[in-house]
Amino acid sequence: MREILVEPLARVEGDGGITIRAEGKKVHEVRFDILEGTRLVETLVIGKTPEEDVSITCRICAICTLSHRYAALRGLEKALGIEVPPKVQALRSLMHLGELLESHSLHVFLLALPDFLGYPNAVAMAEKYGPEVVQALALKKFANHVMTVTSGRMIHGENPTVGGFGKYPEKDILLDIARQAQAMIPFAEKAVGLIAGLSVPDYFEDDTVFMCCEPGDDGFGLMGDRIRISDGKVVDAKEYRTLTNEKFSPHSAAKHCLYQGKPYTVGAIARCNNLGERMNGLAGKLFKKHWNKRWLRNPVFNNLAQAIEMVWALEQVSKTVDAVLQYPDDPPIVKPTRQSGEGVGSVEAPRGTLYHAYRIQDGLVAEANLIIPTGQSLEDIEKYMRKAVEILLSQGADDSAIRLQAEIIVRAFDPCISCSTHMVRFERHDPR
Amino acid sequence: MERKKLDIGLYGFTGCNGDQLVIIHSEDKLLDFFASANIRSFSLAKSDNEQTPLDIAFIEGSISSQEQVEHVQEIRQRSALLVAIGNCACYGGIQAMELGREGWDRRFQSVYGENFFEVRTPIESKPIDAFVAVDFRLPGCPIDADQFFAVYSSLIRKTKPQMPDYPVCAECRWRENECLLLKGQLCLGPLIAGGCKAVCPSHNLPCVGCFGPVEEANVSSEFALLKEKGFTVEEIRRRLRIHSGSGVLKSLKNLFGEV
Amino acid sequence: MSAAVEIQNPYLPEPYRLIRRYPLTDDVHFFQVRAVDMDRALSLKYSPGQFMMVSIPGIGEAPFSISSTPSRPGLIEFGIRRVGRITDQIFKLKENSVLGVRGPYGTGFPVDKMEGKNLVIVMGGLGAIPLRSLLQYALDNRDRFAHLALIYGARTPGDMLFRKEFLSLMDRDDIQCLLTVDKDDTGKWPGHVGLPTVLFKHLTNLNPKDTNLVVVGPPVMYKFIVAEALKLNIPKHQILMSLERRMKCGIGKCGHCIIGGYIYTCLEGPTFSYWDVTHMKGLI
Amino acid sequence: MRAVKLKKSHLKGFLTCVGGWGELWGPVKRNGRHVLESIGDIKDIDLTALRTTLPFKKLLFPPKFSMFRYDANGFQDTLSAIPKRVIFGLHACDIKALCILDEFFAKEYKDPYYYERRNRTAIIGHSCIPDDKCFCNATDNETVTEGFDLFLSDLGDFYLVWVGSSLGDDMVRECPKLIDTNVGHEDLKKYIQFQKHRSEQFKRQIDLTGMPDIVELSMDSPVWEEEGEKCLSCGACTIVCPTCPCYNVNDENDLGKPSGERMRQWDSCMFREYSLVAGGHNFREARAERLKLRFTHKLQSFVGKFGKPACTGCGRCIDTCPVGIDIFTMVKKLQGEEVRS
Ligand SMILES: Cc1cc2nc3c(=O)[nH]c(=O)nc-3n(C[C@H](O)[C@H](O)[C@H](O)COP(=O)(O)OP(=O)(O)OC[C@H]3O[C@@H](n4cnc5c(N)ncnc54)[C@H](O)[C@@H]3O)c2cc1C
Ligand code: SF4
Ligand code: SF4
Ligand code: SF4
Repeated sequence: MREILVEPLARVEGDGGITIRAEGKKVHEVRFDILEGTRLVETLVIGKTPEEDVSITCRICAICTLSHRYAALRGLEKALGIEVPPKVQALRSLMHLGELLESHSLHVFLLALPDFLGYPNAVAMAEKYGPEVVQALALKKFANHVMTVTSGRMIHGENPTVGGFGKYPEKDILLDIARQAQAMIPFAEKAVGLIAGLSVPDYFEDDTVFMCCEPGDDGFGLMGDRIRISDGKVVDAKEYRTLTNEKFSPHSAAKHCLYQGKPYTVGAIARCNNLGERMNGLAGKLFKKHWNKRWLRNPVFNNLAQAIEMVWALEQVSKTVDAVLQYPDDPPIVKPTRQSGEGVGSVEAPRGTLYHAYRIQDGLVAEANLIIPTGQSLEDIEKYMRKAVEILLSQGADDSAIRLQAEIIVRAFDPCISCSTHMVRFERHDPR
Repeated sequence: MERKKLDIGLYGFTGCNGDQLVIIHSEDKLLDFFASANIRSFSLAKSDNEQTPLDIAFIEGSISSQEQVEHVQEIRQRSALLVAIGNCACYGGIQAMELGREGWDRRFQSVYGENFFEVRTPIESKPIDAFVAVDFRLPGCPIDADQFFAVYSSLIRKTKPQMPDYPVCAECRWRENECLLLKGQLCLGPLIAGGCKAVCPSHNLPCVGCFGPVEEANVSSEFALLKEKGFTVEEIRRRLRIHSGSGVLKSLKNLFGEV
Repeated sequence: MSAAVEIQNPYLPEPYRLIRRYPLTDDVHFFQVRAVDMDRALSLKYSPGQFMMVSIPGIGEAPFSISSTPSRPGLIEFGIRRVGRITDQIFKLKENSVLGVRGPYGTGFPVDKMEGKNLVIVMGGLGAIPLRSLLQYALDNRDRFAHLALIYGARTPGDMLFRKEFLSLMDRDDIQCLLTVDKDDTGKWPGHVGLPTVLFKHLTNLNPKDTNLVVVGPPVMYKFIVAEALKLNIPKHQILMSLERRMKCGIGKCGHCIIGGYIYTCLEGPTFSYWDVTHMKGLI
Repeated sequence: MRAVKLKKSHLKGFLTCVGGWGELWGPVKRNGRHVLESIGDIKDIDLTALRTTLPFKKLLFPPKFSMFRYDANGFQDTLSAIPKRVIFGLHACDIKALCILDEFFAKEYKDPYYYERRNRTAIIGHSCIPDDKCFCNATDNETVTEGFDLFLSDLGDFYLVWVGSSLGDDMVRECPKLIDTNVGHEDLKKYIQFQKHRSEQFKRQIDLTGMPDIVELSMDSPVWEEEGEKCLSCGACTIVCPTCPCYNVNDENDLGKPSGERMRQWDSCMFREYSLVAGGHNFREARAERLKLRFTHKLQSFVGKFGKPACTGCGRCIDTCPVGIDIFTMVKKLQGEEVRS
């Protein structure tokens, strides 16, 4: 037996990779490697105050910093017996919408689209799709602005804190945000059309399970204390361990998750498949127009799901601004009612369900368990990739075609930015 | 002033990618940025990256595996100037808050058990300068966009950038905030390098120290002051360690003997 | 632009052209500039000991002593040592390029009061740069000064600024030219070897009341030279020196050059008498 | 000086009227602090304000501003488009500080950035009752007679308005219906009573006479070292001080272009690089040396130069320094008193 090592075409930077091992037409192994260095965040927060915990855990990821912050706040506040007033809830929803828009616009326009349209990056894409890129950047900028206004700065803003906010944005700024959001909707709608027009390969389609937070109010939403599963079950988030069943995988610094022994998918596509029917307004119309049964079997529709969610989020912004402004007085930060307790915070990060589970003892974190979305989709990522590679190999596809298809699948899951660009490591074992 | 465009690379190691994202999020500057130099490598923003000799390498993230050690050494070898951006690269970031203490192995095991990785050999996370020489540091978690572009502009003109010699408090006063220290809160402002425009105190929240120590931090005075306000040494030290990583080890050693 | 600006803006640099540059030593180069505006170039008045602010757009501004003499109008000369951000960039300038200069600033040496008296010029290291201005001024107006002496100490012959220019003075009989090096590494050094203080014994006997001694050099030098001058009984207010401080404006606003609580070196200095110095803490 | 009267109930109308001259600025309360802000709605003005966190100097030389632009063709002045402003609510100490700055920025080379703004700024002062941090009685700043256009003294249901300039006179003339030019003996009596009452409210007793000599003789005092150990070098004291004008200059380039702006930014003698020169020599390496500079400047050298200290007794540094190294405690310490800071 001879081993042929096919070096990756592009330099591998950063922290993710794809490894494919094959012998003839037989696939030995298909791996999505998470090579991100280990940070042991769960051990670092032990012995810290809740405020310190929030400041640490949000730094797990710069894209979903606010989802981490939000999940942590919810988990910690449950543990500490804190009920935040409605103004705080509304402002938190607004910051969360900002993050969804920021993350989705980055992923859809700057990372995924260049792939489909055949460009190495968005700047190169700008030559032909100038106005689209400009508007996409404007949308992303707006989203960053929402995050800055609500959280204090673009990334790792400390303003959302345990029990409330340090400072509330001024009315004029919020009204301006609502106005800008309205103005962005036509572009977002156009983007849905553009993405819906791209052909989605179907050869690797397969069944799976979808999971997301149940908003609990018959609406579409990004947060809830229960988890809705596509098999019809609705489970309390406190039972998250029975849903996720984290296990170690030697090629991944992120743990893999299985639901009832099977892979599952989280993220925009899971939310749309589970709750899409509940969308109303323009987003609801677009969902009804574009959704079809293939969404249940093909992760690449996640790109379209994200585009529709952007329309939903933009429509949601002005309602949320109204909800914030409904309360003229800025509530002071709510103090804990107890110093020990347990709590699980679950929110929808842009790329899926995020859990922060805590036990607080005498005011300090005694135990923490954080389950990130990418880890939950990992088994599905590998499942779909494997199927695609098997079929492509049997069709005699060449390395670069396989590499591109694998990348498209991985990237569709929007796993995490540094993992989602150009990172295929391809090894082929061929008989001599 | 026409000059040859420099060859530049941006690299991310262990961290949240926030510093590279700060650049990507600077929509207004992005096109000028790409036009100002030959961006040979920027994994977060583009895929046609090249492994070429560089005038300046910007490194984000801390080093947390043997493979990363080799990679950063390789980058150093082909870069005339190496600039650490962000607290992870400068001081190790949050993952280096326990630096200098025992127990990394134990903590590793408590997360991953007896398992080992096939593709990486993890080590305790450390800042870049633990492995290669660093020519310039731009701290922040994440970095401040204005500061990055100012530093970047200087560097591509081949001059040493100017960094604030004052702590967060100065910026806090410029912004006319109420001093949280005087209100009895554990604010690290006096010890932390300016550059963030005092965002946290401007939101009525104490500075948690995410820009790392200011060069001349008067650590003993701040400890004395906070003790007077009722905080324990352990609380203050813990807070300071969260973001300042390797940056405060020496001061803490001077103050308390051990770290 | 709306409303007319009423006040002249003293912070705006004027365009000057770099006429000539060459190395004096490895890290000190000579720069000869002239105001682009010819009228300005010819009308520029200054006195020895004054300085100007040189601007490199995009980097900043720094003060440099004028090394040329007002008795030869039109051209301004600097001797600049490469030490940091701005000086790095100045060293990259090619002849004929345009740079920003403003000034002259500061109080020069009180040449009017010095005329008619003996003049002893003592330089060390970079001190030669401002004192060359005074020296040339005295040489150009030789009849207005009584005895004229130059003492210059450098580490090695190679470190001596304006070496050729000064060596040629050794042949003249209207100036007592005492050049010394700490160490002669060439073996061909025609001057003295040793610290400048030892040269004082060679000085022609002078009536101290009618003598001005001017010293500019590295901080360590002042103490020793002043001691020698005092030994000669030169009155404190006739011992003159020039001091260096950080400067950002050159016109008494930015504050960095403040000494003794309210003296702006850039306005009241950089030249001071030893009398001033003994009255202000922290001057040398 | 001319004096007129203004009924309190007419204040709003009067400010609206003078607002026509320029953008109105005044003290408002933000997050528990008083700050000077551009006033949209006159009722936001908070006249209980004693000391705003930053003094008015932020309007006359902002913490950071562009001095001029440069590009491949040279340097271009940007001195223009400075708005006309009316600052309302400055107290006696502020106006004294203004006089000090006026003198400073005119000295030798007139600073165009200050004076362009100054010339377009009208000052309407307002009387105050000192709190426990004020000591302007010791700096001879209890009353002001110059430096303002109008000065309003609160005498119960009306203001006695001193007219300090021809601009002030114009302002008063512009709203004749609101102004009562009839100032009688009773009014003056009230004014004197008010002044007396005000004088009695000072709680800090401090005597600055002889400070120049005390400072001179205290150069080797251990006080400097002791305080230097505590100082955080945060610069807060100089930032809030109405008479501290020091600044730094920095060029800010347009990204990847030969153009940019020369920026002026507040500096502080408490910062490390203040006296640092090329090659690494720092004339004030030790914090004690920096403190010495600050306090000799305020209490000694300035007096020698201008006959008065460069401190107006506003109490801002007392209110600000986290470790209590303010002018009051330093004076007390130099005078040999035990003070708890
Ligand atoms: C009155 C006067 C006359 C001088 N004459 C000469 C001369 O003839 N030849 C010469 O080579 N040098 C002279 N210097 C010193 C010269 O100004 C510094 O070497 C120069 O400022 C260094 O600038 P840099 O940007 O290269 O160094 P950096 O260290 O990068 O300095 C940055 C900034 O700090 C300030 N700064 C640093 N060092 C000094 C300093 N020594 N003096 C004033 N400001 C400083 C400047 O504002 C400068 O822009 C003189 C200084 C003064 C005050
Ligand atoms: S709030 Fe914090 S940063 Fe601001 S002045 Fe006080 S100590 Fe300094
Ligand atoms: S105030 Fe402190 S914690 Fe907040 S951004 Fe600035 S340096 Fe970071
Ligand atoms: S020194 Fe202190 S009290 Fe005096 S004017 Fe300045 S801030 Fe006010």
